Parts: sequence; C-alpha cells; structure tokens
Amino acid sequence: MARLVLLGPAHEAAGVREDLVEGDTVEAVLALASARYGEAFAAVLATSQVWVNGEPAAATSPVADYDEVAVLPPVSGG
Amino acid sequence: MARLVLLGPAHEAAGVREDLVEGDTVEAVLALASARYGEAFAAVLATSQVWVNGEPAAATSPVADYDEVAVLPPVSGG
Amino acid sequence: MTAESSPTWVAVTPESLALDPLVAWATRPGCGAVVTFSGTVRDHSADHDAVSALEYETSEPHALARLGEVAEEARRRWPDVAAVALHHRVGRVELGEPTVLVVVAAPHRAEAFEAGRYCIDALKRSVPMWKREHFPGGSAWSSATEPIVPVEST
Amino acid sequence: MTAESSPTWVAVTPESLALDPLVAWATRPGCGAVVTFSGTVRDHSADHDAVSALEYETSEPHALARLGEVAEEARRRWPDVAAVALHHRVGRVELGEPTVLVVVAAPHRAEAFEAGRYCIDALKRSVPMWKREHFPGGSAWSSATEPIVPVEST
Repeated sequence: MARLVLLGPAHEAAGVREDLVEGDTVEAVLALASARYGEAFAAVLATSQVWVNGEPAAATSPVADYDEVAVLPPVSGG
Repeated sequence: MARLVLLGPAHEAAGVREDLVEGDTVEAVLALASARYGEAFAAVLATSQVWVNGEPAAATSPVADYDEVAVLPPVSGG
Repeated sequence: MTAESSPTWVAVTPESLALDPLVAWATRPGCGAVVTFSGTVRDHSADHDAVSALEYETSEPHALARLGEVAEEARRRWPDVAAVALHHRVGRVELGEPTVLVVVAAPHRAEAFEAGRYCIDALKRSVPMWKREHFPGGSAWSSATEPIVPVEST
Repeated sequence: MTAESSPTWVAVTPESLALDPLVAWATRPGCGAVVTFSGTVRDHSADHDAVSALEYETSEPHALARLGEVAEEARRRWPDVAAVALHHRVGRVELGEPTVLVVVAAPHRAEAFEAGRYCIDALKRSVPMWKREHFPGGSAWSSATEPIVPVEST
C-alpha cells in the first residue's frame, strides 16, 4: 500500500495527515482517498499537485508499496 | 579667517586636518592653502570638490570669517 | 565540507531566526557584499484587517530538498555567489517576527542583490509551505497561494 | 518622534555593526519585507592582492547629513518604504567585518530590494568617506574613488 501524505489545507480537508491507501497508480490511490475523505478533500485535490517520493507525478504514474504519495495544495511560503 | 577642513587624502597631502586661512572667496582661500602646503596638496585639490558650510561651492563663492571651507577628494565609502 | 565552508545552508525550524549568525557564516574572505531578505509577519493580509500571527506547516524533508535546489540554482545563475543561506520558520510566528531569511554573499553587490531577489521569489513558488493566518476570533489558511512549480521553472 | 517611530536612523561609528538590532528597529507592523546590504572587508582590492583591513576617515557631521539625505531620497522615490537605517563604520575595520549596513523595511519585497540597492549606490557616491587599505608592509588610500555628487544626482 502507498503512504499518502496530505499537506497544509489537504490534511485539514481530509482530517488526517498520513494514511495507507491501496492502488498501483496515482489516480487509483487518489480515487480511493477521495471516496474515503469526501467532497471537501476532493475539492482541495482538484487544485493540488501530486508528488511520488518527492518528485512531481502524473495521474498515470505507477505507485508501488511503501511509495510516498504527497498531495500539495497551492503553496504560501515566505 | 576661514576654517579650512582637509579630508581623507587632502589632509594627508597637506599634513594637517584643519587650519585657519585668510581669503574672502573659495579660490583665494585655496590659493593660500596651496602655497602653504605645496605641490602634493595642489595635486589632490585639482581633483577635489569644495564645500562651504556643508554646501557645494564654486571657486568664486564668498567666504566669511568662521565659514568652514572643506576640501573633499573623490570618495571611497561603502 | 563543514557547515562553515559549504556554500549552502538551508533550514526549516520552529526556533526564532537571527540574521547576524547567518551573515557571519556567509561572509567569505573574497566577499565584499552580503544581501539579506527577511519576510516578517504583517498586521494585515489580503483577507484580514488584523493579523496577529502566522502558522506555517510543511513536510520538512521535501522543504529542505527544495530550499537546497533554490540555493543551488542561484549559484548556477550567478556563479560568483559564494554562499547562500535559506532558513524558514515552521509553526507559529508572531507579529513582527521573521518567517524566512535569505542571505547571499558575493564579491560584488550587483549579483548579491539579484541572487537575493531570485531566491525569495523562487522559494515562494517552489518550496512546499502553507500558512494559516491567525486573527481575532479564529484562523484560516492564507488565500495568497500559487501552484507549486519545479525550481527550474522559477 | 522617538528613535523607534522615526523612519530614518543614520550613524557613523567606530563600533562593530550588527544587523539584527537594525532589522528589529526597522520592522513596523505594516511591513512584510526587510532587505539589508552589508559591505564587508574583502581580502583583496583592485590595487592589492592581500588586504588585511580597511580604515575609514570622514567628517562626521557632513557624513551624517548626507546619510540622512540618502535615506530621505529613498523614501521619496519609494513612498511605501517605512524605515531606512544607514550605518557606516569609521576607523579600522578588520577582514570579514561589515563596513556599512543598509536596512530597508517595506510592506512588500519589490520596493525593499529596489530602495536597498538605491541606498548603497547613492551612499557610495554622495557621502564624504575615504578608505585606506592595509596590506602586508603598509597602507594606502583606495584608488576606487569617484567625485562626490549631491544626493539629487544619484
């Protein structure tokens, strides 16, 4: 299972910061996550970037066990 | 008499930092100063600006008793 | 390389930030110019007339990696730059306190100013960092956001 | 006005310079950006391969007046700038130590960077200040000089 990491507004929308989710592509993992956390999370996800193991990833990018799938909403650092 | 103030390389060329010099214009004061301090000072003076009481002055600017005539060689601050 | 001789020092920290230690670290014998930028907590924002504090959240390893990439990119674009420090607060930061410090040392001031400006601009767009604004009666995520981009596109 | 509420703080001092007190002074509740420039003693110059220290000479009242004019001019050109500090060392300054500090606080970073750059450029051309370079075996006035100009023409 992938390690899902939900950052900033994504963790607030989901109610958790980290989770374990099945799926062998980014889109499969995120479809299960959206079903689990509901509409508020899906709305944040729609404007977010996704990284796998720290690298920007596409919807079809493969995900293996123990991979980290991170959801990064638009940033506001500095 | 005017108070002559010699700054940076000008004081080194003249051998003094401050002096009292007669003269009722900038050029009169500086002619006496050049005669007093010699060629090394005259050479520095040729590339310097002159201020009277803190304001940029011309050769013909008037100088009264107690006025400060300052000789400012090219600067190197910062 | 020791921290002293490395050209890059990045940090993500819940502790107060101070410039003088970073400037002393950054200053190398061949350097005549050090430019710094401090982001500080303002008393207002686009959404709120009275802001009392900010609260930053991040993923520390990802933030450190991206801060390091920004510093490297600055030294690639301005090869004379001798040292870059990028330190970002996390957690709660009170009004007037610094939230982020950028320190750039270089032989001359032109490249120090340009690289300093580049670093803060690139940091804001490429480092995973999210801020909540605290105001009388509550708090909310800042709406002053932009999609995170790779350092190469900053 | 107290020093804390004044928008300008200029000084000419034989004492060591530190940034953090000036940045704390400059940071106002409406400010989100503080940019600083530190000039530091380099180990070489145009004339000498090995410089160990600089020694600055000035006329303090004239230097203070001109520093104040530079700060005022910066706030005139960038009206959002909330505070400007310009502090210059006099006397001997050792390798690596700061010789001059520029600190500019503003609501946003664009004007803080621009006004900071302006201040150091204007200071170098308009403030009466002369430096000697100390090197193995002697010392000499710096040849990196320019005629002093009024602040209006910087």
